[in-house]
Amino acid sequence: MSTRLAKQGRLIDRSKQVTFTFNGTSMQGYEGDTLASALLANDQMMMGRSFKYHRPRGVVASGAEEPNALVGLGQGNRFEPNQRATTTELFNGLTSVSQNHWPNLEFDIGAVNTHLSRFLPAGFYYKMFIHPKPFWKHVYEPFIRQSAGLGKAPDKDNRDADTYEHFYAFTDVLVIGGGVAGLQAAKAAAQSGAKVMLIEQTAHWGGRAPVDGGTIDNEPVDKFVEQLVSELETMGNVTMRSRCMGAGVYDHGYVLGYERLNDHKPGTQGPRHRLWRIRAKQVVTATGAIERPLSFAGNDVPGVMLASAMRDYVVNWGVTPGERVIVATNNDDAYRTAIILKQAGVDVLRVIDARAAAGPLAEEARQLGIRVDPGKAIAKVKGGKRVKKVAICNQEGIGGAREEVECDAVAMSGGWSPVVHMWSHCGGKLIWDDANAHFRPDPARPPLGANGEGFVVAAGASNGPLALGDVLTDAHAAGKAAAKAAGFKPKNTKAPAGETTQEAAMQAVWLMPANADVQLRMKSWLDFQNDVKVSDVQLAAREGYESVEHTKRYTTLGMATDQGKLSNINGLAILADALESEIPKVGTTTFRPPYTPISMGAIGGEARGEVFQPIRQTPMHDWHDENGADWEPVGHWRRTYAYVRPGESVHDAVNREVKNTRENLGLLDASTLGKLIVKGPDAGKFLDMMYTNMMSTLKVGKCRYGLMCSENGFLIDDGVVARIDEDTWLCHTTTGGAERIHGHMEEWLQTEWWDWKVYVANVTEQYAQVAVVGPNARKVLEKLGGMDVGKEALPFMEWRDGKIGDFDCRAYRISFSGELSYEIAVPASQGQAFWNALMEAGKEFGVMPYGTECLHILRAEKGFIMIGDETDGTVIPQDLGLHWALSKKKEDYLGKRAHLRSHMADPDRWKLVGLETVDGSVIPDGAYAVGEGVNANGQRNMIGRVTSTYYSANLGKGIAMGLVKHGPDRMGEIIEFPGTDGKTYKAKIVDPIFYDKDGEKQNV
Amino acid sequence: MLILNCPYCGVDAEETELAAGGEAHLKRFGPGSSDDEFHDYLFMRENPKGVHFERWRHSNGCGKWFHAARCTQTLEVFGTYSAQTTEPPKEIKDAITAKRPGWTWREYE
Amino acid sequence: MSEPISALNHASYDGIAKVQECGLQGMITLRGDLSDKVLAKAVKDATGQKMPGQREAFVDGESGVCWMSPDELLVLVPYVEVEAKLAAMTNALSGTHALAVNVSDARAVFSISGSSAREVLGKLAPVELSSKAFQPGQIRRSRLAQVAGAFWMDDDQTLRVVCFRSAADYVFNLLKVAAQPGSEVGVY
Amino acid sequence: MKHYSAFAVAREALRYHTGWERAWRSPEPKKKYDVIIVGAGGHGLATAYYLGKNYGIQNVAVIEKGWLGGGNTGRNTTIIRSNYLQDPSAAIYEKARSLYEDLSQDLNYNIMFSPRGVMMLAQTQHEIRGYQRTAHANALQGVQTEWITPERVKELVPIINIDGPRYPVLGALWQERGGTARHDAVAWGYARACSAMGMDIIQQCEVTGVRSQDGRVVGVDTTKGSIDCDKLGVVVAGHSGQLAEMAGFRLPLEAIALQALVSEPIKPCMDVVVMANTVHGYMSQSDKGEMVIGGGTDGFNNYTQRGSFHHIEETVRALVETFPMISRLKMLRQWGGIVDMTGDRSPIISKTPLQGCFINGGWGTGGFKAIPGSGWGMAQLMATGHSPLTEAFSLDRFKEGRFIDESVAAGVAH
Repeated sequence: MSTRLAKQGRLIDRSKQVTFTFNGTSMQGYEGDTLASALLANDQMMMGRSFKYHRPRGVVASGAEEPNALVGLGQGNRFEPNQRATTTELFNGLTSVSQNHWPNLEFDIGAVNTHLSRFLPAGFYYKMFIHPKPFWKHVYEPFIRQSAGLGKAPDKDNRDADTYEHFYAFTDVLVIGGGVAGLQAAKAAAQSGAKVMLIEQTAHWGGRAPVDGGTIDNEPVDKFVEQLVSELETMGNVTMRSRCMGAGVYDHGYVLGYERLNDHKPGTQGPRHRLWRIRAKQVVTATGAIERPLSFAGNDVPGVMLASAMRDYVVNWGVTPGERVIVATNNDDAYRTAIILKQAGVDVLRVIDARAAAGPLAEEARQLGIRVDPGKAIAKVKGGKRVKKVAICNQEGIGGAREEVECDAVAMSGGWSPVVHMWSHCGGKLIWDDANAHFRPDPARPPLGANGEGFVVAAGASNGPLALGDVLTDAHAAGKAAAKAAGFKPKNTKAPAGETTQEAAMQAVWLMPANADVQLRMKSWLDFQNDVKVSDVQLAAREGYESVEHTKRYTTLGMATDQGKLSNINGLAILADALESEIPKVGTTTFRPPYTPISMGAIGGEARGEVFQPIRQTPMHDWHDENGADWEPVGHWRRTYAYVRPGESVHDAVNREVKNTRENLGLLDASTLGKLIVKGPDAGKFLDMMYTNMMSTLKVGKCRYGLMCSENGFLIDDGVVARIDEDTWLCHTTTGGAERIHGHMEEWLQTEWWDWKVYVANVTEQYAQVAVVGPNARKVLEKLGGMDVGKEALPFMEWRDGKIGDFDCRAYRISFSGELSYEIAVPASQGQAFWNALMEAGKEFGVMPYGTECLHILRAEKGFIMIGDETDGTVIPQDLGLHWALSKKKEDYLGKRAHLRSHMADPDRWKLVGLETVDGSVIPDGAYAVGEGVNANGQRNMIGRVTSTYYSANLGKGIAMGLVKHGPDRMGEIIEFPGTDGKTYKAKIVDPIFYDKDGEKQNV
Repeated sequence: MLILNCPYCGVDAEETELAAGGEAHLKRFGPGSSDDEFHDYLFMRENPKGVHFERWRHSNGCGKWFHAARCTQTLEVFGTYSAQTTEPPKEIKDAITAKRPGWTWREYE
Repeated sequence: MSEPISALNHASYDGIAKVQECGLQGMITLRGDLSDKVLAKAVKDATGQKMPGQREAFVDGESGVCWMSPDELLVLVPYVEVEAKLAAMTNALSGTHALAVNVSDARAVFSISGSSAREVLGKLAPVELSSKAFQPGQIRRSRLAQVAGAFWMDDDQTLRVVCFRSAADYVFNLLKVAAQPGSEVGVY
Repeated sequence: MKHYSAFAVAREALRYHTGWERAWRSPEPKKKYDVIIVGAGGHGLATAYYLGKNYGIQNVAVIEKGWLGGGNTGRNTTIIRSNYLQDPSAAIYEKARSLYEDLSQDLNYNIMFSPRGVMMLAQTQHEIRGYQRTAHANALQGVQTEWITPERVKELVPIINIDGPRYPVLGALWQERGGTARHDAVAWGYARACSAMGMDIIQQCEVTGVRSQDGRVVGVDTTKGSIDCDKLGVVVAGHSGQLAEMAGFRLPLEAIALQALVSEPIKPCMDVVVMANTVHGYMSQSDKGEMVIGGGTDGFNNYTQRGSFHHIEETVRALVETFPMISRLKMLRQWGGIVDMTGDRSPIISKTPLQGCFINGGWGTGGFKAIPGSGWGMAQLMATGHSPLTEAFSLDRFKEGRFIDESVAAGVAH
């Protein structure tokens, strides 16, 4: 059984007991425990089920690389699936549940897969479930989906109770990893005066060196770490963050740090996670190394664990995973586990060493009375939910002549692989180190930064060296190198001297025993979570999936939540062997961020709820909201679609507004329309290029409707342009067009005609603009008093500055409705007051505010086009009968050349017409008109489409505008629009002006 | 996540302050140009695997357009410079030559 | 004329820093040749400040001038004086190719104050805000999460942030989230 | 070729799967082929397959610089739909979708086409109109789509938040017969079927030059030597520009990075594909249980297969708002691909100025769903000189101003 030891446990505080639950059972642990160590202390070795075969799974590691011990953590709106027990700090009240089983962890129906595993090799689904066709969708896939998937989905109706945030940090040197290498590199860099940031994923500094032993400058490692940490803490140029993982390294020195602020104390004030966006001139990766499992049959049985993890549990948390342990290794390091276990009073039955000879550590073990079996291998681990016994054989051979030994845990070590993720994310390359049988960073091919030079330096074990002394020397040099590359002068200092027992050479062992037969290989796991075995990789190679990427994808090797931290190198080696190639030739799969999974919440940061995206508001926004506004998003703006009164539907409201504006008086908040000031001696010339019409000839005091095309000829905006003085124009744009058109103008001014003397300023938000529309428009303005708004004083398509009532304003006599209409601009800070004044004064004239839908209907009744309705990015002015707005006098304007291309001049282009249904009904939005027959691809031939379609309350019938092939030549013809509702709408082609054809109403 | 130095306001701006504007040093063809010229002007973009000249706007910043010389394969930036020029200045071309001897881009080398 | 009202009418929030909408501030966008002496004099007459260099902000209370781009300044004057100052400036610049326009109502201004003020802004703008990198006398135009903004410092613990008026509500909410209790970062 | 079936798997199980043959051969190139296809991605392999199957042209080599299916075929978010607005797009994508329906049986390789339905959310009035327009057009194009209400959206996707304060869901365009497929399997299945017809798939072989005589293609130079051919098909996505340059012409294409990401696997919670274009995000759940999420494109030319992180951020925040429950899921992996973009964001399938040389590229962000249709049309074009499926996608459309613009209905081309 696994149990708490009486002694040891450098990270736990035995005076502080913590209560938590696992699958509903209440358990005890100590402050400082991880969930994994606490579960082990409670003899809960089995912590989950595997992905494919639902095999029992125990914890195998003690850190971020853990593939098995994944739990659902927390409850309700703080539930989180797939959290690693090994990186979850224990706290009082923690609740956890194991995953991927039904009905429960101990007894799982899905485990039938393990008995069928022989029939479910890698890629079996590509070869099966092909017939009968409907079965994939209805039978096979639902079954596969249900049995896959690991953790439970968070409840669909729960909104995350926590908040998240981002922070932008800037540093000269960023050190990722707070083990002895990271600490030392940070110090070496900081001594140069460089600004240094040091981040560590766990809550503790020092990494695993304090567990592994040895001395640094003749002090115990713990002591050294303590001193170094306090030294760094006093340096003003060093920032240290624990519980902050380096998640990804991106181009130009951009690094993501994932800080888990409250995961160990949920419910505390403040954000749960903070995503650091760090810009570093240089990055030092001091991310350590990860121990590799050994591939032998039954290496997935709960109780089989990495040797280093086992000693972590003993030293850090005072927990032993077993009482009778066998150690299997191909290197000296695992002897440390044997020794530590033995010293802690655990029965270490044997060290099975695949090598013929070991080093001084083996001798030390022997002296403690541990039996060492050189040249041996594990043939098979037996046991279901827990290790029961181990069959031992010779490493050379196929696994015969076995000896069986009863035990309850196995510690395995296949050597160490540097954590090269951060080095690789942004293109750093690797080299194969034969002596240590691992890939390590190739210093000649680092990731390149903005200046074309390397910006990442690997340090310590993540760079290859594994012995304490070498690690410190390497890290010290890395810190100095990074500081130098960041432009600082490193101090001429020496690395501290680390001393550990000398280790003998390791020996690459990719399979135990070396020539294991197929039955053993089918039980030798590479990827514990995804159930990929040695035989699967060999099958992939045999079937031609030879590239490492093919093998990965065919077998799912390394695609689990640990992203192959334990399995990749072992899998590669098996593949290389199967292909009779070499490991470096086979290469690795691509390392992609993040290093371990990071929460979506953290990625989104603060952008949720009311600050998900900006909502732009006009000065009268609150009034609209209080007066029944049915809101419509237009870009980031909110505009009122209609003002709905109690008891009304939105549709009723629209009809009421439409009629009232034509009969009495309507007010529209037009503040969102863009307003650009264009000024300078060349402003007229410039606007002549921007607009299709002539703007330079516009008289001061007058307005002109203008069209804008892109260089590619398509309509992009329209609006009324007013000439303010000799060299100043004010250009109105569509809502949401202000920034776009401002940018468009600046682009041409800055990058093409930079010698033209023109300045542009966006003054959109300086003004609140109100359209005062309807037969009573003039009356209400006259009642408020001030400037003369009479027919002669302010004629149609002119503007004047003056006062309306108390308000300084600019009044434009323009109309988008065909009614008598003024648009009055007042300073935004007085917008609400002005609106109130109009509403008050307008009472006797039947004033009502109206929204965008009413605006649309009024303009459609008049046949005015709307950018975004009649245009969609494929429409040119000629399609809309706007030839009059295309200046023939001008040699050039944006779009003019484009209109000459053959397809744009094609007489078969669809042209704007009015459409009137035969029965008065409303043609559905987006309907197409059909012609005869089908095209070469069997599609119905289409001859036109509706662009705007409304019920006109004024006319009491449906009206529409549309683009129709040869439309203007076909007045009076009836064409058919099949609706998706099954009906066919017959409509007559008519003039698009439905109301007040002579325009008398706006000219009164 | 690029960083480009805006030559107008001097800020080392990260990409979220910037808007990319496509190929630099295009010669505009208007009325009077041939179909081929107009087509190439609008659509035929340089798409090099290597040295590239492009336009950027410091949109969440000083609002100015500028030019950048950049490698599309390594994302190395050779330099940024004024938008008010029809070809890369000599110091930029020299900087590229120092890093990528023998480079060419359109008619420049 | 009725009482002008700023976007959020002096709304405020106390978290790890104090966030406050500052009310109306007179602002003139001035575009022109910044090396022109006539223009420099017009600025000095309006604000009492000399011409700022690249990214400089010379601000004293409600008056000042900020460098916005090589051909643009933001001229700050008391709100009630903006029309008069603008008229004087326009007059002084007649005959010069320049554009001066009142944008006071097109903006919202916030202050963030307290020892964590830099950190609050550091959560929203991709800008180094350590006291070494950013100090009173400088202006930076950047973004505040998803909208454009500019900021300078009144003193070492007070930032002044300008954004578009229509985005005032968004920016205020952002600043509130960034200043929420318990969210101290501890780096600036 | 050994037939794949449950019986075959069972039979092989008894001998520990030692009897499986290679899925495709790995031959050395011959001196000459009738047709050489450059690029063994989905589009290239499908072209070869239909050349053989529909036109009996089986003396074909497919040449691949890296490993087959290793480009965008293996990097996309596997969505299959055909609810496009414009006639030519709807035609080719619907052809592709209908071929996908039978592809597992046709290839005897389970590509796991899963017609689980694709939903495009309308979150503004503008989008409502755009999608209603698409629905009308689709009805006439023979593409089955329908406009559905917010309530129906919620029924189909219980985890969606239809009352988002920012962008409530106002309805959706629903294509019930759209879905997903296993992307790698599409390439592998085609490769296996091509190989079985006797075609040569030559991996790890880079084309270094295109040889021509009197304006007509006669072969290619490769890192495995010169190979002659009568016809050449260039189907290399992000690297089209380089190949065109070798063939002596230019293409209106630019290469940019497109990103995607997946979450950790969770139990099934969403059975359909959801696209939310207003907030720029789309998501589906794979059979493994991962939430597969499509990100945005960078605005600049890029060959790194890495993108800028802020696009991931934009996508994720949009999806957290649309599907609040994913806030506590974790991103497992993000990656990028190089996509080739044309001036109108629609592909080019065309003859080229070099006789006998054909180009298929410019699929931008939407190529996977088109693979069978694209291969079908390209094969027809190469074999007969004309294909109604590909006609509108010719190179000369840019000069004529005859664009195929899908952005008009807000139907971003994912």
